[in-house]
Formats: sequence, structure tokens, C-alpha cells
Amino acid sequence: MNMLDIQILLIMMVVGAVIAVESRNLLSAIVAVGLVGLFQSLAFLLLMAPDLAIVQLVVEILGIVILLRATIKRDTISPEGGFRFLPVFAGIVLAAPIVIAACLTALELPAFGHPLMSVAKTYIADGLAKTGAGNIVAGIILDFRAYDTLGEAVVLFTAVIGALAVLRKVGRKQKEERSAAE
Amino acid sequence: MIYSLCLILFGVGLYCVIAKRNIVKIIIGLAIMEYAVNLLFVLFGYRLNGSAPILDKIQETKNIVDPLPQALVLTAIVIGLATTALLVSVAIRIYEKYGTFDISKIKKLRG
Amino acid sequence: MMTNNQPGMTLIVKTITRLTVGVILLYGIYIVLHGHLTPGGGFAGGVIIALSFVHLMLAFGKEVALKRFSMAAASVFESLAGLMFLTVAVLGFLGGWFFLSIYGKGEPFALFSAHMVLLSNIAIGCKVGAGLFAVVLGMLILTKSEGKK
Amino acid sequence: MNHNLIPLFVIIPLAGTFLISLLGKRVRRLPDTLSNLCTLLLLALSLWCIPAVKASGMIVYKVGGWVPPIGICMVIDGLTCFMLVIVNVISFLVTLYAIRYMEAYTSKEHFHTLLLLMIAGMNGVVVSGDLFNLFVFVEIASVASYALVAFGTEHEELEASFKYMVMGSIAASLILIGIALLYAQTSTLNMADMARVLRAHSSPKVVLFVSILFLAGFGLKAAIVPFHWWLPDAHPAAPAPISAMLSGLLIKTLGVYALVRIVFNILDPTRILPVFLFLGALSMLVGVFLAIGQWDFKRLLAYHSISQVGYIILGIGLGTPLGILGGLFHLLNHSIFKSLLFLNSGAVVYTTGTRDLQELGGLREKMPVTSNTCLIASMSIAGIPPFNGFWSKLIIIIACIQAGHPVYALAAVVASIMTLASFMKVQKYGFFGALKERWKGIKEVPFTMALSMVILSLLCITTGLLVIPGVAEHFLKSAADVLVNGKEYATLVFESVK
Repeated sequence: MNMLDIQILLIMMVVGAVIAVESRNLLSAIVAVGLVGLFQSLAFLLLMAPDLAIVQLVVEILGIVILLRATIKRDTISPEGGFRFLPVFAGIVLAAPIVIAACLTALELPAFGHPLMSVAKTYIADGLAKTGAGNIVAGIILDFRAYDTLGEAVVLFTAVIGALAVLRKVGRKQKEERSAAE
Repeated sequence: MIYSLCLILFGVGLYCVIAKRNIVKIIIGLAIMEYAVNLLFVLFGYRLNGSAPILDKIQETKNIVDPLPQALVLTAIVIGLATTALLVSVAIRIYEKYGTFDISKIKKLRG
Repeated sequence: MMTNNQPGMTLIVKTITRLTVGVILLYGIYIVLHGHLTPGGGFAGGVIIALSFVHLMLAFGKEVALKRFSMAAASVFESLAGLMFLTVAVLGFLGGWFFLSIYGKGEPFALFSAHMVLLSNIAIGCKVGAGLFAVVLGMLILTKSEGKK
Repeated sequence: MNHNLIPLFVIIPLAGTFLISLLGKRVRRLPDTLSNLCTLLLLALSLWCIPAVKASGMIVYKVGGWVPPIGICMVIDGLTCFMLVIVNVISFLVTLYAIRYMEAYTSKEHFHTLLLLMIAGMNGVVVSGDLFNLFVFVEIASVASYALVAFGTEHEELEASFKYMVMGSIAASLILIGIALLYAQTSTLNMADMARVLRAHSSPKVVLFVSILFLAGFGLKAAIVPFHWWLPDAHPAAPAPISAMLSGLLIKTLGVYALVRIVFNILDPTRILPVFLFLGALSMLVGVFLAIGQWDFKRLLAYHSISQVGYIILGIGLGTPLGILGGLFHLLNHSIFKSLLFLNSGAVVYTTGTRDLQELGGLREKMPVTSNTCLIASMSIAGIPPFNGFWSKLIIIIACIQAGHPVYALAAVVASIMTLASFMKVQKYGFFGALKERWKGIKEVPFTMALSMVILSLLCITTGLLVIPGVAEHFLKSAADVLVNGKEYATLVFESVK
């Protein structure tokens, strides 16, 4: 049964996530989140999504590098002194109903392992003939749904330009500089 | 069952974003939420004993998993990375200005 | 962590980096070019390319990495690659539709097949690699100047 | 066959954005010129849509030549055309205004790049006919707006942007779960195909839960009341042209338009509409109550955005033809007068450097253009008769009474009176009264800034004419019809594909 290993991976992911959330030390929290990402990459591999496994792995590495750069040499200890009731309560009250409702809704969906695949059948049957790409996923993202990929590349471009704009040293010109420019 | 585990992961992330008071923890919570959603999407497309959607010259398998959710999740992962990069940049600037990652100490704005 | 006077990490890290960085870069390019045949593609390959430069930067300090690939070059590269992807899309108008694949399909399973997918993968690879490297570089430059204050 | 012009709504701003980021640093005047040129082209293109839609009813563009359920399609119908005109008119005037206003900030080329990306995102959301594609473009516009809110890189801006970004990311996750559930249920992503499959066989539980997820996700982007608390920080923190874009366009295209399109055209609106009504009325009252005590000019305007979005949601939530017409008309009016008000506040900040109403006073003498246009906008938002705000509020109130909800009608009247009170405060402290000593030396704003404010104020006066029978049919009515006959969307799309 293929489902058991995915379930074990999912339980590990939940455990890793709980460690990441509750750990006092920010560095260990980040490492735990990296672990969750690694398990997810494995899960993608088991779910027959090798493209996603690669992308998830490398994105995870880059994400961890970026996050570590943010925290290293800064506060590494999460400053939460003691247990505070209100935020914990609010978190549980808001998160629990969504999860329970979503679980109930998921029961109504087609059973796990039996997707409907009405559109996807076309992709599998005609993908190679119509796009010439043996990798059907690449055929979808860069030919059938290439417009989405343009959007995705633009999101990344936006984030890069945005990050460079946010990270510039001086945001506003001084008054004198401004009047000189006019 | 398998969907509920994935949704619990989502719940853990959401809880982290709402309950924690540290900027890095909030970013971690958002990342966990993204993982859960991506995994859920791929789970919806999985077919029992299916093979990967990559054709090669020799074999001609009929039982292939749904490739469309994979294509969508690829997009979603990259969007998640973009958001994280921007969040971290803003977080670095906030640290530079306030000297802390604790949002209960960052309170210039009312309400 | 940084015990020696030189920027970057210790000699062991530097030596290993010198050996591996080229391999990582080549692997990234391989992934980009074979995106239409094997798992991977422009995004994965682009991130690997960015990681190879980030790797260099972490090991040797930002000056060495900047000498190879400056900030301005990164942002020019990114915009050019963006324009290239858009051009690939707009050229479809020649065949009547935006994003129409007019480039021919080639022999199935050959390296130069599915030309639209290949071209887009290259454009995306350049774009992602340059863009992500620019972000990490931006963060590093800010962190350094903050340290001096 | 002019259909090939449709993708230009996305291509023009994207090409502009790449060129600006490529050459912006080298050629000095390029960012301003190019972004104004792009928005002008977009404006012309969106005006071309009105007769085109009138001629053929609905235009479907197949991206890449793939037939819709397989590929992505772009759909232009009455509602799309309506939103496109609003988006492109306002964004053209805002870019015109930004030429001089953004002199105060560094790296203008980044600003214009992000601004054009935001416009591209909004146009993409509006023309998209595919659910996942809509999500991708929502993210483009949102990510650009997160960065633009933090553009000044001062304390408040960074903090506001962080808050906004966290809320936006939660919203994105909720929307994505909704899309995933819908995909599992229908196994397609095209909106028309989805509607068709859901109508044939669907589980009501899934549809209800997905509606709630979308309401929460897009409600976060639209700042409807339980999800509103990021807006009063984020909108004032941005530079004034961006505040105008955020309040005038972004919360409407990403929030209201996307929500309404999905709920009316894909899902079943009947079970979720009472929630719309309640949340709309709540936003209306909460927003205005919070606004009335504010002394910060831009913050006050931001709270009013919450309240005015409440009117729109209330009108559309009635579900009757008149209510939907009123809601959409108010959407148009609000984007005009709220952008004008934010541009006015920007003009005040530009000349005086403060936005605290208690420090201002008597600016009427020195800044006649700003104060007169601000007066017109204030009267519009408060619903004084000849101006456009009056007509749309009137339609909403009449529709409420017609549909048998007198309590909501009363709430709308109360909110309108409170709005009037708070804008009387703005006028009294900001523009009327004695000129303070420290403001003796100020001048009126430069020409391009004044020009865009004057055009917007003229629009405030003239758009009231759109309700006249005979004119309304061409523009407003065709937009409302898309929602009123929501179930026909799928059939229409598949008919025009053939």
C-alpha cells in the first residue's frame, strides 16, 4: 500500500512544523522548517511529482539561506516570556474551525487516489504530439498554460524589484536635494 | 484521513501566524501554510499506483497521475518563494529600524 | 565564526567551494536545457544557478562574487530575460494568437525539440537566476552597511 | 477581427515595466514618459472595448490558440469592460500625478516599474477567464502593492507593509485552498467550464465551504469588516498616488470584482448573499464610526474606504437588478472620488509636509485648485445631490427598500450622514478658517498634479449622468446584467468560443 509511507511523511511534517512553531531558538525553528520542506520534497517524489520534488528542494535551500541571513547575528532567541493566553486562544479559535470544516468538506470529494481528470486526460493523450515535450508538466506550464507561467515569472520579477526597492539605503530625498532637483 | 493530516499542517501554520509575536516566527508560519496548500493540491491529483507524467521512448503507460495540479503547484511554489523574499527584505529593514523582531515592541501605528 | 582576517570563511570551505561551484553551475544549466525532457526546468535550474553564485558569495565574501557578477549586471540580465520571454510570447501573434507555439516541435525526445518550451525555459532560467542572486546580494549589502554603523 | 488587441492589456504594461527596469537608470526622463505612454495606450484600448463589447456581446480570446478547457482564455464582457475602463482611467491620471509627486523619493525607476506591474496585475485579473490565472494575477498586483506601501522605507511604512503582507499571504493561502477544492470537485480550471460542471453535479457542502473560503480570502483583499484592520495602516503609509491606486482600484479589482465574479458566475450566490448584506452593512457603519474620530487626513480617508466598500457589497449583496446596478455604480463613483481625495491629501503633504488636520487650516487662500477639487470630492462622497455619490447611494437605498430590507436602508442613511459630518470636519480644519502663520509661504501644486485632480473632479460631476436611461444601457447596465444573469455566463462563453 502506497498510502502508508505518505502518511508517515505527513506525520513527520506535522511534528516538524510543531517544533518549528514552538521552538524558543529561532535558528532551530528555521532548521525545523527546512526539515518540513525536505519531507515535503520526499512526499512529492512519492506522489510521482519529480518536477516538484526538485523545485521544492532547491527553493527550500534558497529560502533557508535567505531566512538565515535575516536572523544570523540578530536576535536568535524568541523573546516570548512565558505563556500568554490571549494570542494562543485566538490562534486556536481561528484555526480549528477552518481545519475541521475543511476536513468535513474533504469527505465529499472524490476519494484519495481517484481523481476525475477530465481535462488532464487531454494533456496526457495529446501532450507529446501537440507540444513536442516529453515532460508533460513542462508541456503544460510552457505551452498549454504558458500564460500562467508568464504571470509566475512576473511575480518573481515583482518581488525582486520590490525587494531591491525596499532595501535601498535612503527612501526619501532631503529637502535641499529636492529643491535642487526642481 | 490523508487530507486531514495535510489540513492539520495548515492549521499549525495558521495558528503560528496568529499566535506568535515574532516576525521570523510569522514568516515560518506562512511558509508552513504554503507547504500544506501545495501538498493538498498534489494529493488531489494523485492516482493510486500511477506513474510520473514524464514520457519516454520505450514504455507506453496509461496510468499516469494528474499532471495539471503539478503544473499549478510549481507556480504556487515560486509565488511562495517570491513572497518570502519580499517578507524577509521588509523584516531586515524593520530590524534595522527598530532593533527587534518582536512585533509587540513595534508599535508606531495605532490600531 | 570568522577567525581569519580575510573576508569569507576558512580555507577548507574556500577550497571545497572552488571545486564545487562550477559543477553546481553546470548542473543548473543542464537542468534548464533538459527541462522539456526530464524533471526540472527553468525555475529549478534558475534557482540552482542563483545558488551557485550565492555559494560563492557565502564562502568568499561578497567582493569576489561581485567581481564575477555585479548587481547592475544581475538586474540588466533579469530585465533582458523578462523581455525575451515576453517576446517569445508576442511572436505567437505571427501565427495568429498570443503565446501560440510557432517554433516547430522537432524530433520528440531530442535535446532541440519542443522549441517554445526550450526557449521559454532558457529565458526563465536566466531571469530566475539573476533575480534571486540580486535579492540575496541586496540583503547582504544592507547587512554589511548596518554592521558598520 | 480585432480580438488580437485583448492580450495587449497585459503585454503593454509588462513591456513597459521591463524596459523601464532595463533602461530607467541610464535615460533620465524615460520612467515618467514611458509609464505615462503605457497608461495612455491602455486607456485608449479600454475605451475601444465599449463599442466592441456592445457589438458582439462577449469576446473570448484563446491564449496560445488552445480551446478553453485545455488552455487559458481571456473573456471580455460587460463587467470586464466596465472594470477595465475604471482601472485604466484612474491609473492614467495617477501616473500623470506621480511625475511631480515622486520627485521627493529616490529611485523613481523602481517606483514606475512596480506601478506598471500593479496595473498589469489588475488588468490581468479583470480580463482573465481562468480561475488559477486570476489567482496568479491577483498575486502580481498584491506583491507590487506590498512593495509600494513600503516604498518610503520609514518606520510606519515598513510596519504597515509587513502587516499588509502577512494578511495578504493568509488570503492567498485561503484562496488557493478554495481553488484546490474546486479543482478536486470539477477537474477543470476554466471558470465557464467549472460553472457548467458544478451545475450538472456538485455537493452543496463543498460549494458552501468554497464560498466561505473565497469570501474570507477576497474579503481580506477588499477589507470587508472582520478582515479590515490592515487597511488603515497600509493605505496612508504609501505615497499618495499609490494610496489613490490602492483605495480607488486595488481593493475593488482584487477584492470586490474577483469575489463577485466567482460567486455570481461560478458558484451559487443564493446561500452566501445574506452574509454579503450583513458584512456590507457592518463595514459601512464600523468604517464610518472609526473614521469620524481621526485627525490624520489620509487615515481618515482610509477608514472611509472601508465604509464605502461596505456600500458596494451591500448593493451587490441584495442580488436584485437594481441593487447590483447601484453597487457597481457606487464602485465606479467611489474609485473616482476616493482617488481624488487621496490625491488631494497628497497635494497637501507635497506643499506643507504634514497630514495632521489640526496643524493645517486656511489652505483655501493659497491652494485654490486643491481645495476646490477637494470640496467637490467631499460632497460626492457625502452624497450631496448634483454629484455622482448621491445617485449611487440613492439607488442602493431604494433597492434596499424594494428588496424588503428597511433596516439596511436605514444603516446606509446613517452612514451617509456620518460621512457628511466627518468631511465637514476635513473642510473646516483643513481648507477653511484662518491661514496659519507657518503656511504663509506655500504655493499651489505643479501643473500636472493639478491637471489630474481637475480631470477627476470633472468626472465626479459628469458620471452622475450615467444613470440617465438611454446612457445607462450602454455601459452600466451591460455590466450589471452579467451578474444578474450570472448563470448564463458559461453558455455565453462556450457559444462565443465556437
